[in-house]
Amino acid sequence: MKKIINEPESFSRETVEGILLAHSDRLKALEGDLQIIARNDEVKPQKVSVVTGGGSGHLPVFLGYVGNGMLDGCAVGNVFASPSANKMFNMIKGCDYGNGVLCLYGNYGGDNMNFSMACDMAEMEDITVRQIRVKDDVASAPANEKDKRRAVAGLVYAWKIAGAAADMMYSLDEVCQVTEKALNNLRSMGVALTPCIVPEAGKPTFSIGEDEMEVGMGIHGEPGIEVRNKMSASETVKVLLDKITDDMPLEKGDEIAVMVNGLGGTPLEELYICFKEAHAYLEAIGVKIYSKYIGEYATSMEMAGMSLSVLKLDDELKDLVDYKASTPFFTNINK
Amino acid sequence: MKKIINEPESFSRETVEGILLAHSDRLKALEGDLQIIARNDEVKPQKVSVVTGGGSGHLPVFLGYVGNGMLDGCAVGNVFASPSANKMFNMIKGCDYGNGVLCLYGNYGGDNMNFSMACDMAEMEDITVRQIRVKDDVASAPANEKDKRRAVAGLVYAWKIAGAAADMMYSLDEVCQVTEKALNNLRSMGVALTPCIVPEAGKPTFSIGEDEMEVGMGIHGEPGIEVRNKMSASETVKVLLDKITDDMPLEKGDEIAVMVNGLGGTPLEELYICFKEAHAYLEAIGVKIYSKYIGEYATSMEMAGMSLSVLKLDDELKDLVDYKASTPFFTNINK
Amino acid sequence: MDKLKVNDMKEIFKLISSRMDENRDYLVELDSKAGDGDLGISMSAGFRAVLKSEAMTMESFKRFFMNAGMAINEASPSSLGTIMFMGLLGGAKKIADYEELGSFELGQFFEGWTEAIMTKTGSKAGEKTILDAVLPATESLLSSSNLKDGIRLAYEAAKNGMLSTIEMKAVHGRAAYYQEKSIGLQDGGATVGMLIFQAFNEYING
Amino acid sequence: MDKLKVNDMKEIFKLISSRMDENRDYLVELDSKAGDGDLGISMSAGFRAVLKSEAMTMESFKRFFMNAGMAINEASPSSLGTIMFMGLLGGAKKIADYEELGSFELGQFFEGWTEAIMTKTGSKAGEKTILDAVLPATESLLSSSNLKDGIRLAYEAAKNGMLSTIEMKAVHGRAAYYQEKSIGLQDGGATVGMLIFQAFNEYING
Ligand SMILES: Nc1ncnc2c1ncn2[C@@H]1O[C@H](COP(=O)(O)OP(=O)(O)O)[C@@H](O)[C@H]1O
Ligand SMILES: Nc1ncnc2c1ncn2[C@@H]1O[C@H](COP(=O)(O)OP(=O)(O)O)[C@@H](O)[C@H]1O
Ligand SMILES: [Mg+2]
Ligand SMILES: [Mg+2]
Ligand SMILES: [Mg+2]
Ligand SMILES: [Mg+2]
Repeated sequence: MKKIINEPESFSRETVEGILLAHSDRLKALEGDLQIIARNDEVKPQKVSVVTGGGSGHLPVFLGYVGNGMLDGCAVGNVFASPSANKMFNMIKGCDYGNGVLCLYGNYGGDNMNFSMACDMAEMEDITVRQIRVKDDVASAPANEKDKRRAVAGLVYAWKIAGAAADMMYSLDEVCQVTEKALNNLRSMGVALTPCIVPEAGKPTFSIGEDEMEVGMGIHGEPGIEVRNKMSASETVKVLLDKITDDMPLEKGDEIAVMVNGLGGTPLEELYICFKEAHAYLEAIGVKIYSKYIGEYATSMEMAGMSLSVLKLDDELKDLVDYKASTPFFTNINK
Repeated sequence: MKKIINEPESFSRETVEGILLAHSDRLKALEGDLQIIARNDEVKPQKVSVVTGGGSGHLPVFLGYVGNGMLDGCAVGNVFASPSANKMFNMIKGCDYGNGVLCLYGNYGGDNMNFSMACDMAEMEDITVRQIRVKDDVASAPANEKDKRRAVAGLVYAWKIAGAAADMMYSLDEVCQVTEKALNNLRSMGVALTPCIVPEAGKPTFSIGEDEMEVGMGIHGEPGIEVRNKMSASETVKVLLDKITDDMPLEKGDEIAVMVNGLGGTPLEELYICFKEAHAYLEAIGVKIYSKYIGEYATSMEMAGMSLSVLKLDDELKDLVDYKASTPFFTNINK
Repeated sequence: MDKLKVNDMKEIFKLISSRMDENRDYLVELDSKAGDGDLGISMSAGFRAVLKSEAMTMESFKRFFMNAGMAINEASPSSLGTIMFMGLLGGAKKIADYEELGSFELGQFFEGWTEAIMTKTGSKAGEKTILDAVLPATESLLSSSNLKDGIRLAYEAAKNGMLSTIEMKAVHGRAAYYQEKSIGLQDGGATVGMLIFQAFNEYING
Repeated sequence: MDKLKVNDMKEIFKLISSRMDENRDYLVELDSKAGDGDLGISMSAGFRAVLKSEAMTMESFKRFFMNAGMAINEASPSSLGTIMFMGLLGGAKKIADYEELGSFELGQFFEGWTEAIMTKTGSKAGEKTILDAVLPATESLLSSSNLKDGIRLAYEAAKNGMLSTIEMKAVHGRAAYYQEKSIGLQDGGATVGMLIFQAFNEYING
């Protein structure tokens, strides 16, 4: 196991400790609980709160998006594991500014169950909560079972839109509405080239052949659509965008935000080569790239691989994508 | 070779193509030459120009630091290979605003030779040029042969300081002076856990045993100080900071900027664990972290590993570190 | 033994915890085949957490089960750790004011247990989950006239239910991604269900 | 053949290019042991680039060498590709207005070649570089009375110089990082130097 860590069991805790030492001006642990992270900067009064939660091992997802114009709080689980309902409940309670809390998280079994318990607990304390689950991964279920789809890097766009809307003083209903609209226009898909290692496991829990690529693999190594022989950047991008546009047709003149996301072990150079291919693909069908993110936005530790996300934009979504956001891990100020 | 690329020979070119497609508002290729990158935004008139050059495969180094408050131009070589003297000369010529050009680059054989030829060529055309070589890697030569040391991630601090000074309208002499001062106060060292693969080679040109760590290895796989059994994050940070502070003693009350840099394949989580360890080490000797960068700032494609850089600060250097910089790959605006 | 008091339930949870420890690696193996392989770890940690929690000092079934559920979920917020929380909370509500449980009352508890899970997660019998062990066991408890027989039959039913998952196709959780490939594998969660009734049976009949 | 004209030099560069192609893998191997293994690739590409460059249309030694140097450096901006550029430029300056080269004049050319490199990079004899092949060869040329003998002796000297690098410790370039470990390995750059004189010798002595 080629990792620079201390005790595997303390991986998540020490990660959060490091983050809080580095960014105490922007982030804090609620009541000293390292699994409950909230903004430590000034929050607009009367703002709707947007929160999330999920397992560790995906930085900057999840807690890296807590900050101005994005998320208000995050419950942090162990590697690839949901935080408990109780942690989520305490996080929701701590991030409630009195104008409603949107729990915006990825569609994973454990997270779903815990958030639904946590929301029950919050409602019992008269906190107005809503839940929206992100299901952007087209590879994880066919179109007629859309509700089973998992979340991947599209989470970042969900938070960008909801976070901007909340900061623009949308009401809870309005934040939910525009977030649902964005999710309807959001699709992602990825490929994995190498597995990753959960520190406590000490070795990969799945393997990918030396000349193979897992098309559609989930960020925890969930099986994808198919195992294929290694493809070039141009073929890979075509496979992903074919599948994405099959599911969500794009027309000449459409404007989109596109993310080329590295899963952790893929050099930035390769992501730009993939962006070049995506640009060519989209140009050929007359679709305009209005905004792009190229880099590591949602990872699986050292997994090599890449995912593409496409968000189809209208004027409202353009404004929300453009709206300035700044967290210690993310900003669109220099983009 | 687990890479998402097209033809290995076109790796560098396609990377730059992708970068220019993505960031044409900020970057341009001079006279359409993809090996000569310059700023495409507005540059303060009368400003000194700060430029660099080097091989591909280290993103965001080198061209990722071209932008506001950092570099004015960059000559781009092939993977791990210097650009030619002629490319550098054309880059210098294109980035000369008439107030002098500082060539600020890493101390590597090929780059040194080509920049010295390029500066000869520039002087023949009456361009005022200076050369400063960054030699921050304490592992690459003993203290009595400081001049032989190579550059690693400390390059980023060199550019940050020189770029800020130039943007604050320092004269060429003054930019050189403060840059030399910063370099005297700058030290780095790293460890590598896995090799990386030059696309054209197709397989690693060196190997690191499964339970081993290369202490002090260079970013092209140059041998380091020693091969050691895998160490914990806490031991690793201690080895690096012991060596750095041996070479540049730090005293109680000193204030520093510190960079925890991932070499490409190391998860961000691990970098934060290392930051936590560095914080504890420095706190114990009474040294204050004034500024920190934690992330991938100088990489060797998919190499797993981490480097630490320490820049000892005085008031002037603090101002220059704080000065706002913004490139498509780097900003300190949200830090 | 005709009726279970809260203190009996605490003893039974100790036995369940031992079962989970003993079967830790086996559950990991089952969960690895069509999941992430954490089931043994999370169940072992979850029930150990109950034994160290405030639950063990509670004097009513309601508070015992609520605190036990919270402890399992805190220690193991994985799917099954959370489902246990849901189930224990649901069961606790059903028998909130009972002081002792016979076969029928224990059946009511597991009725509340399974209903809560089905309502909250949308799962039902035949979907290769822990329900396939616990639902038939619940039937046995409800239709038996005494605790000893009820538990014996419930344990039998849970075992058969567990085995019946082998031929089922997974619909929920990570296993669902494996679709047809999940057929032929015994569900880890259903195995946990069986182990729970094994512990009950050992305490009462054994 | 007594004197070399520019056209002879073009033919010799064709032979050098063939030598580099033939020894591509060998040079890669030498450079791999204490370097990055690109030497064969860069020298082969560098001299091929000369053959396709404007150099081949030039009519003076000065312009031929200048353009050849630029072409090598553009195609192969590695250390030795750049050193070749320095050397060719330095040599060109020395014999700028010569129309033909005998042994002594060719010696002067290589004198300019080695001086430029030594001045610009701070290297000298005995440091396990290409200089250790080219410096003794230059001596042979300067002290010979005719081209045939001069080249034959220069080739011998270059070969011996190349072999002498085996026992040297590297001071420059990547090989320097290997310190003591570089002793026992023949320097790739010195091997390139030998191959250049091998090509001269083939052209002149057949
Ligand atoms: N919706 C559901 N209803 C009932 N049981 C479920 C449901 N989803 C999953 N399970 C059970 O949970 C078990 C897996 O638990 P666990 O390993 O904790 O999941 P994960 O590691 O994916 O979070 C499965 O074997 C199954 O019996
Ligand atoms: N300063 C120098 N002076 C003369 N020759 C040198 C010098 N530095 C390196 N060399 C020669 O260059 C050769 C390596 O060239 P090359 O493979 O192109 O280097 P790199 O790949 O490191 O850029 C060495 O074998 C040595 O002969
Ligand atoms: Mg599991
Ligand atoms: Mg799990
Ligand atoms: Mg070399
Ligand atoms: Mg080289």
